[in-house]
Formats: sequence, C-alpha cells, structure tokens
Amino acid sequence: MAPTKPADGITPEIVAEHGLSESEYKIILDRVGREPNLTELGIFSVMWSEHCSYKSSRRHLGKFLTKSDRVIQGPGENAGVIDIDDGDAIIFKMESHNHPSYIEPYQGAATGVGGIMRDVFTMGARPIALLNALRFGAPDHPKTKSLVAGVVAGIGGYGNCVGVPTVGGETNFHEGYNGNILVNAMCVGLARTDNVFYSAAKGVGNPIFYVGSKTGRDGIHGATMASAEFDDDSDEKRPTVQVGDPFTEKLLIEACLELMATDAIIAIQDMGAAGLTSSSIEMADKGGVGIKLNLDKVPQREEGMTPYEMMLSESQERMLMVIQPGKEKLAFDVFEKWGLDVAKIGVTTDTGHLVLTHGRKTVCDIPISPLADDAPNYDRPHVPTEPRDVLEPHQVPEPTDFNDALLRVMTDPDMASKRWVWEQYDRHVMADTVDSSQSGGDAAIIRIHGTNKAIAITTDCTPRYCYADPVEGGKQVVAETWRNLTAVGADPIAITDCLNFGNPERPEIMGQFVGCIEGMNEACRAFDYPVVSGNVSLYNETNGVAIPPTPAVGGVGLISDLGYFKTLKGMKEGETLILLGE
Amino acid sequence: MPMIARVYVGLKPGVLDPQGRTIANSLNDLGFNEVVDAKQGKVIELRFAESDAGRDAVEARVKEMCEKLLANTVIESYRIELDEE
Amino acid sequence: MPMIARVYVGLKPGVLDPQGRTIANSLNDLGFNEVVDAKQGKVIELRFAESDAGRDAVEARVKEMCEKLLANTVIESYRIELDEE
Amino acid sequence: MQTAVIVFPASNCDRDAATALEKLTGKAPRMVWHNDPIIPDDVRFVVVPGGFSYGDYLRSGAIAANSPVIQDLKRKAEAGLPVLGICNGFQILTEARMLPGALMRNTNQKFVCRISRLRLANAKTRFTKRYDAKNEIDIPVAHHDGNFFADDDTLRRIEGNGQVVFRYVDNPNGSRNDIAGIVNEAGNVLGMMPHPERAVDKLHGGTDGIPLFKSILESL
Ligand SMILES: Nc1ncnc2c1ncn2[C@@H]1O[C@H](COP(=O)(O)OP(=O)(O)O)[C@@H](O)[C@H]1O
Repeated sequence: MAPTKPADGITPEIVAEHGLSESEYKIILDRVGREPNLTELGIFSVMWSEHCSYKSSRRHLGKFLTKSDRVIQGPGENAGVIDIDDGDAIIFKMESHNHPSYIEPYQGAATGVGGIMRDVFTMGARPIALLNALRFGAPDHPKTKSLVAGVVAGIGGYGNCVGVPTVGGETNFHEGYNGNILVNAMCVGLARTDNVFYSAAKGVGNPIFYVGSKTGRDGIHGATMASAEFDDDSDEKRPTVQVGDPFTEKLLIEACLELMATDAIIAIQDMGAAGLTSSSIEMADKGGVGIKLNLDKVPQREEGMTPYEMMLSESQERMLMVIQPGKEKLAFDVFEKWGLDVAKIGVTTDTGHLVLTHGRKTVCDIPISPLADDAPNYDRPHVPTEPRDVLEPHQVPEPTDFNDALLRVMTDPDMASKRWVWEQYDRHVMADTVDSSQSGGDAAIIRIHGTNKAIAITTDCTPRYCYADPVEGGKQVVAETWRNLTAVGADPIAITDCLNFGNPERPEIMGQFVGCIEGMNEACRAFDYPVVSGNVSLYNETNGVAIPPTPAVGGVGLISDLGYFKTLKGMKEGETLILLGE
Repeated sequence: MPMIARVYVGLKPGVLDPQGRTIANSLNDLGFNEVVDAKQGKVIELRFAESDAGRDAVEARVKEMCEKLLANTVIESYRIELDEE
Repeated sequence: MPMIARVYVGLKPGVLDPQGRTIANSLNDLGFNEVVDAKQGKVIELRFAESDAGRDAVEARVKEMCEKLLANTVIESYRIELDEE
Repeated sequence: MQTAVIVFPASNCDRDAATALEKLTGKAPRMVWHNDPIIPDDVRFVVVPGGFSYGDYLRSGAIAANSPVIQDLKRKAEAGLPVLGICNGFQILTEARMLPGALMRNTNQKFVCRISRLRLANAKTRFTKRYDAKNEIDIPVAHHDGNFFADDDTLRRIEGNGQVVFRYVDNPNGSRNDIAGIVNEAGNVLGMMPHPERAVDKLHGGTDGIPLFKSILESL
C-alpha cells in the first residue's frame, strides 16, 4: 500500500486524491513548515474532510439555539446531554450512514447503529433506545427492494444482538433517493449527571489506552468517501466497507461502563470515522495537550500495516482513552475480563504535537491545533429556494369516490403500515419499553429503569415540505417532533438532527441547507427547544441530481409521572374522537 | 446430464470475520489449542432443470447469479465448482 | 507441513432448509429460472499451529471439534477435508 | 428464595430476567458468570436468559453450551434443579442436549418481534400449574432462530410424554407442531422461545408471564 514517502514527494495528484484543494494544501505547508509526508497528508485530509471538519456547514450550525435550563452539554461532544431530574441525564445523538448503506446495505446500516451507540456510551451512558429514519428510492426501482431488506436486517441484526430496543423511526420512499438512500440512526442513553465522561485529554504523561477490536485495513478513506458525490463508476471504485461486530460492541459497552464506575478514566473517545486520527486529535485538541503514540503497540489484525493505514483505518468497535496514572492495571483487568484487546499505545505530552513512531522511527510530527482550529470553514454561496405557488385547499378537486381515495392514501408506501420493518427489531429488551412502533403512536415511550418516569422519543421529517420551502419545512420538522412528544404527554426538552443534503458547492443546494437551518432554528427558539447534538451528511447526489432536502430531527421529552401519559393503545369502539387545532 | 453447482462464498482477505475469530477462540477454550485461526464461509449448492446448456454456459449463468445475489463482491469473493450429478 | 482443514456443515437430508428455498426463490425472481433447488451450508476453514501430528491424528481432532462444537448433529452433518497449505 | 441468572458475555435479557425474579421473589437473583465453574449451592431455580451469548456466531447457543457454567448446570439439573431457558437460553439448552431438538432459523429468514398468543399444551407441569383454567396467553417473542425442529421419532416421543408445554396459535417461525416451549422428561427443565420475563408488568408487555414464575417458585 501507500509508502510513507512517495518517490517524487507530494505531487498535486496526490493532494487531489486526498480531496484537498490547492489552497488547503498551501495552508498545510505553512502550518507544518515543510512538505508533509504521506501519513501526515492523510491525517490532514481526513481531519479536513467535510465529514470531520464540517467545513461547509460549521458557520451555519453555529446559529442554532443550543442552551436551556436542562442542557448539560450541547453540540461539540460525542453526543448531547440533558438533565431529566433526580440526578439522571439523557445522552443522545443521531447520525447518518448513507453512503456505506447504499454500497453494502446490511453492514452499512449495522455499523451505523454501532457507531451511534459508541457516541453515546463513550459519554458514560448505557444505551436504552434506538430509532432510525430511513429514506429509500421509489418502491418499483430495481434496487429498492434489496436495499430495504438489507438495511432493515442490518439495523435489527446489530441492535438486537447488542440488546438495545429499537423503538421507533420513519420509513419513506421517493424517487429522489433512487441513487442515494438515507440511513439515519439515533441512540438514546441514560447516565448519572455526576458521571458524564468527556473527550478532553488532561494532564501530561498520562497513559493512552486502545481498547476493542484490532485495527485492520477497513474503510480506509471512508471519511473522504462520505464527502464526495457518487457517479456511475462508484461501483468500481468503492472501497472496502467495514463489517460490524455487535458481539464486541456489547462487550465494549459492558467493559467501559464497568470501568466508568471507577475513577480510572480521564477522557474517552470512540474511534469513529477517521478512527485513530480523529479520536487522538480531538482528545488532544480539546485538552490542549500533545500526544505521542507508538504505532507498533496498536493491536493489528493484518500484517505489514503502514502508519498511514493504521491512522486512517475505520475498523469498528474501538475506543481510545486517557487513563489515570496508577490505574493501568485496573483498566487492563476490566478489559481482559471482557475478552477485549487492550494496549497502552502512548502518552499525553506538553508539545502540542501529534507524534507517531513506528519501528522506532518518527513517522509523523505535526502541530495539533491547526488540524482542528485551522480546518477550512467555508462560506459557500447560497441562493434561496424560489418560492413555489401555494396550493389552496379549494384548488384540490374533490374526489368522486371517497372510498377509493381513502384506499389510495392507505396503500401509499409512505402511509402503509411499517410492520414489516419494525417487527424485525427487538422493541422490548431491557424491560422498560412502554410504547413503541407497534402501537403506531406518535412517540416511543421508555421508562427510566426502576423509576416511575419515562422519556418520549420521536424522529420526523417531511422532505416534501423542505423541498417546497426550506424555511417553512425546517420549522415544520421541529414542530412535528414537538407535537409528537406532547401528544403522548411528554414535555419536549431538546432535539438532535441529521441534516442530509446534496452537494453544498451548488448554491441552490446550499440555499436549501441554510433555509432549513433558519426555519428549524426559528422553531427551536419559539419552543425553547434546543439542539444538543447532530450530524451533517452532504454530497447525497448522483450524476448531479440531489436528494430532496432531508433534515431529520430526533426529539426527546420527559414524562415525569407514568401515571399520566397517553398512547394509541387501548382505543375502543364507540369512543369519541375530537379534532383539535385549525 | 443434470448439473450441480457449488458456490463457495467467503469474506475477502483483510475483511473482519467476527464469526471466524469467535469460533477460533471458542475452540481454544475447549482445549483445541492447535487452532490458530478460523474463517467462516458459505456453500450454496444449486440444482438445475434438465437442459442442454453446455458447461461454459452454465458457469457463466452461475457467475451472474453470484454477482447479482449470492455474493456481495464489496466484501466477499466466490468460487464456483460444477459437477455432474 | 502446515495443514489446513475445511469443514463443510450442511443440514441433514429431511431437515427443511428455508434458507436454501429463499435463495432459490430469489434466483427465480431475478430470472434464473433454471434453478430448481438450492441448499445453503457453512464452510469453516481451520489453520493450525506448526506441529508434526500426522494426517490421521489431525483428522481425529477435527472430528472431535465437529462433534463438540462445529456441527449440531441433531440437524447437521459434516464432512472434513484436509489440505497441505 | 435464592434464584440465579446465568450471564454470558452477550446475554442481553439478563437484566429483564433479574427484574422479573426480584419482583416475584422479593430477592435479587445471583448473577452467575459463564466462566464460573459452579452455581452456588443455595440456588433453587436458574434462568438461562435470552440474548446472543457469544454473538450467536456459528450457531445460536452453540458456544455457550460448552461454557464451564453449563457443565455444572447439566449436573445440577440432572439432580433435579429446576431450570428455565428463555429464547437464547432455550437454544443453549438444546445445544447442551438438556432438551431434545434444535432451533433453526425462522422460515421467513427474518427476526421476529411481536406479542404472540400461546396455547397451553400441558397445564399440569411444574411451570404451568398456576395458569388455572386459562388456555391461551399472550407472551412477546423476539428471535431469529426460533424454528423448533425434531425428527419424527423425537417429536412423537415428546408429544406422547406431554413434554410440549406451549404452542403458537399463529406460528411465527415455522416450528414443527407449532411448538413454542418444551420440558425435559423429568419435567424440571423448561425451554421456550417466548419471553415470559417480558410479561410481568402491565406497562411493559402484559402480565401473562407471572403465573409461570409463580408456578415454579411455589413448587420449590
Ligand atoms: N424505520 C423504522 N423503525 C422503527 N419504527 C418505524 C420505522 N418506520 C416506521 N416506524 C414506526 O411505525 C409507526 C408508523 O410510522 P409512520 O407512518 O412514519 O408514523 P407517523 O406518521 O405517525 O410518524 C411509527 O410508530 C414508527 O415509529
């Protein structure tokens, strides 16, 4: 594979292959003070990819309301944290795994679920619920059937095995997703407010531990793949997709939570996209320290892995942590009890640099702060979406046959029962599911174990509205989650989001993005309903055709007393129906 | 002469094989310490309707089945064996 | 000479193989109408540590592994193939 | 009364089982780790819970059936200790040959999670006495490999002995004779795919699981 030092140095072609622009490369030269080697270039390329740096979206996400009395941690950590009283905290986030799921639906969806769960238990929470928001192409498109089957089986396969109930979600079909399906997964976890874990490395000379599966050559450049649009050749160029290992994930959850009950962990971060690179750099950057890693110590699945491959590998089910000196043995014991690979691979330093050694040679020595702080932050041109004609109710012709109309509505794939989907998900494991997909209610209800309170959770988005009018559509998405939570008797607290759009380099797409955020934010402020975590997935387009703008939102609310809530369960014949609102 | 095809589908080298690893660990736990590695794959045996398609034609069709359904070539590779029944 | 064992595990005759049937149906749906039946089984490939155990000894051990773990003889039968690597 | 729940690395209904046992006995069960060679002597009833023991790699329950604790469980069950295997626990008990038959992949190849209606095929076992006159109950199922298979001879034998305890009213997985749960010949080991521990709380999944636990606990 890639040598550390290409014979001709870093050529413009190599820079381009890494998805970096000329001007981005100039900044790298300036900050490093010399020509980077290939490993260093690879590290910059993933850190500065759209996926990791949010370079097209960062300035717009900054506008969101992110605080309220109940917010303990807003965006910026692995997941958002809210206070639900009595010392209990709910930690949650939603994330996309769109591109991998299109290529390998089962594994793509499965690893998406695995990744979002790691974001949540990394912070000290036991995952207690999973949801998903899925968009597929037209039902009669030749690829749709197998994509649906694979994605649903993958979500179930992973969540069921780990033993976290999948309690809700949404599934839509539209030809706009024919070439780019959306697989958004949300995980909700429960922690104690005084035992939440963060990713900032602290102190100098503290040991850095690697825990979980061994590193292989999985998904190298996956992060850059998620930042480039598809074309018809994608089938040829597609890189390896990771295989999920839910068994190891389950062991990781139990082991991490066991160690978290002690005071051994200073900081912890899962290795998500761009694995070892982003986890080590984020930890160091947030803590204002340097990091030195000995790559020979990294548990490896394959022989002859280069530093480049190790740093860019996206092998799943791995975590990085800074351990309290003196607690190394305790940490080893816990992870070995659970049969996980564990190794001390480095220390925190005071150099402010990321230093990597391999075979006793230094193979990377770059300053950390530019990787994070100087990441590109673009103000991409955007044009507002042309307002569409408003369709007044009286313009819609009255159906001649109401039975037929009703039948057509009910058999529409978007409206039809999703039982085929949610029956493949274990919705009851953990013994706290009060309501889930099967009742068809507006939000799932999960009791807080051992208490008489519960949280309500929902995911929503109506892309058609966002397409017609991004600002109004954005408002509607947030408002719908709010209504769905209140409809079951919960007080809405906060949301997470997954913003799925096309190519941000096109001003009209960027216009949809900016418009949706504006609308969402307006609704958030009106309801005092902040955004505490989220994810952006751009470049969802094929041959220049973008998906409909799809800002999926996951809302969480609190039911303080399970004596008072409502579901659709138990409706009886002869009861009165009341229509509220306009 | 009716034919039978055996398709062997396995993970490509380098792709994580959690099942194989767990099997190897478990064999070691049971005292089979000589096992250093295990891999798990699938065999799909196909029987065909009577026809006078030649060997090459059958093989080409089975190859198509593999590409379309039996294997996901992103992570799996396959091998075809044809036999007379 | 390092050895490699391939263990083929399949359902016994008489045990319904829904997985195989699903594959056959899907192939038919895709237009491969010549397929009348499909069966799915597992292949487990085992690699061993260097040793001077003879072929028969290795085979006996693998048989034991099959009986203890690799196959469930209530529903499955197995076949062992040994190869030099 | 002291009860126990066996915990494998990827058991995931261990907490559900423990919650149910604690609710019904007033005492937390012992959580016995799969590598423990011995189930403590004061334990009077053991639950082998649902989940994915070892990821269900190779075959559901196969690796777990070979674990140290199951060897001790086998000995103690032969000596009369009552055991309930739920879902993955049922798979483990058949793999360990503590119960006849095998559990194969559901015929439709899909995981199935729903409330299933069961018919009591034998209401006189140590596990079912308290169902009184009831002959149908609702218990959730959640499994991928719940398709019970036994050859014709075995099937005839277990049917003849009254070892079939529960049958599905609406078979979700292709099980022969709609079998959802069976006991061993001695009647002290019950394996079932549906989850009675998920049916002990009105808010969660109904309460039709309670008489099962009461039956066996009262028989001790
Ligand atoms: N992908 C999915 N995963 C889990 N549950 C789903 C999924 N898709 C739909 N559901 C569930 O099916 C029910 C009906 O879905 P939907 O028609 O989208 O309802 P609504 O319009 O009320 O949001 C909901 O309870 C929802 O949670």
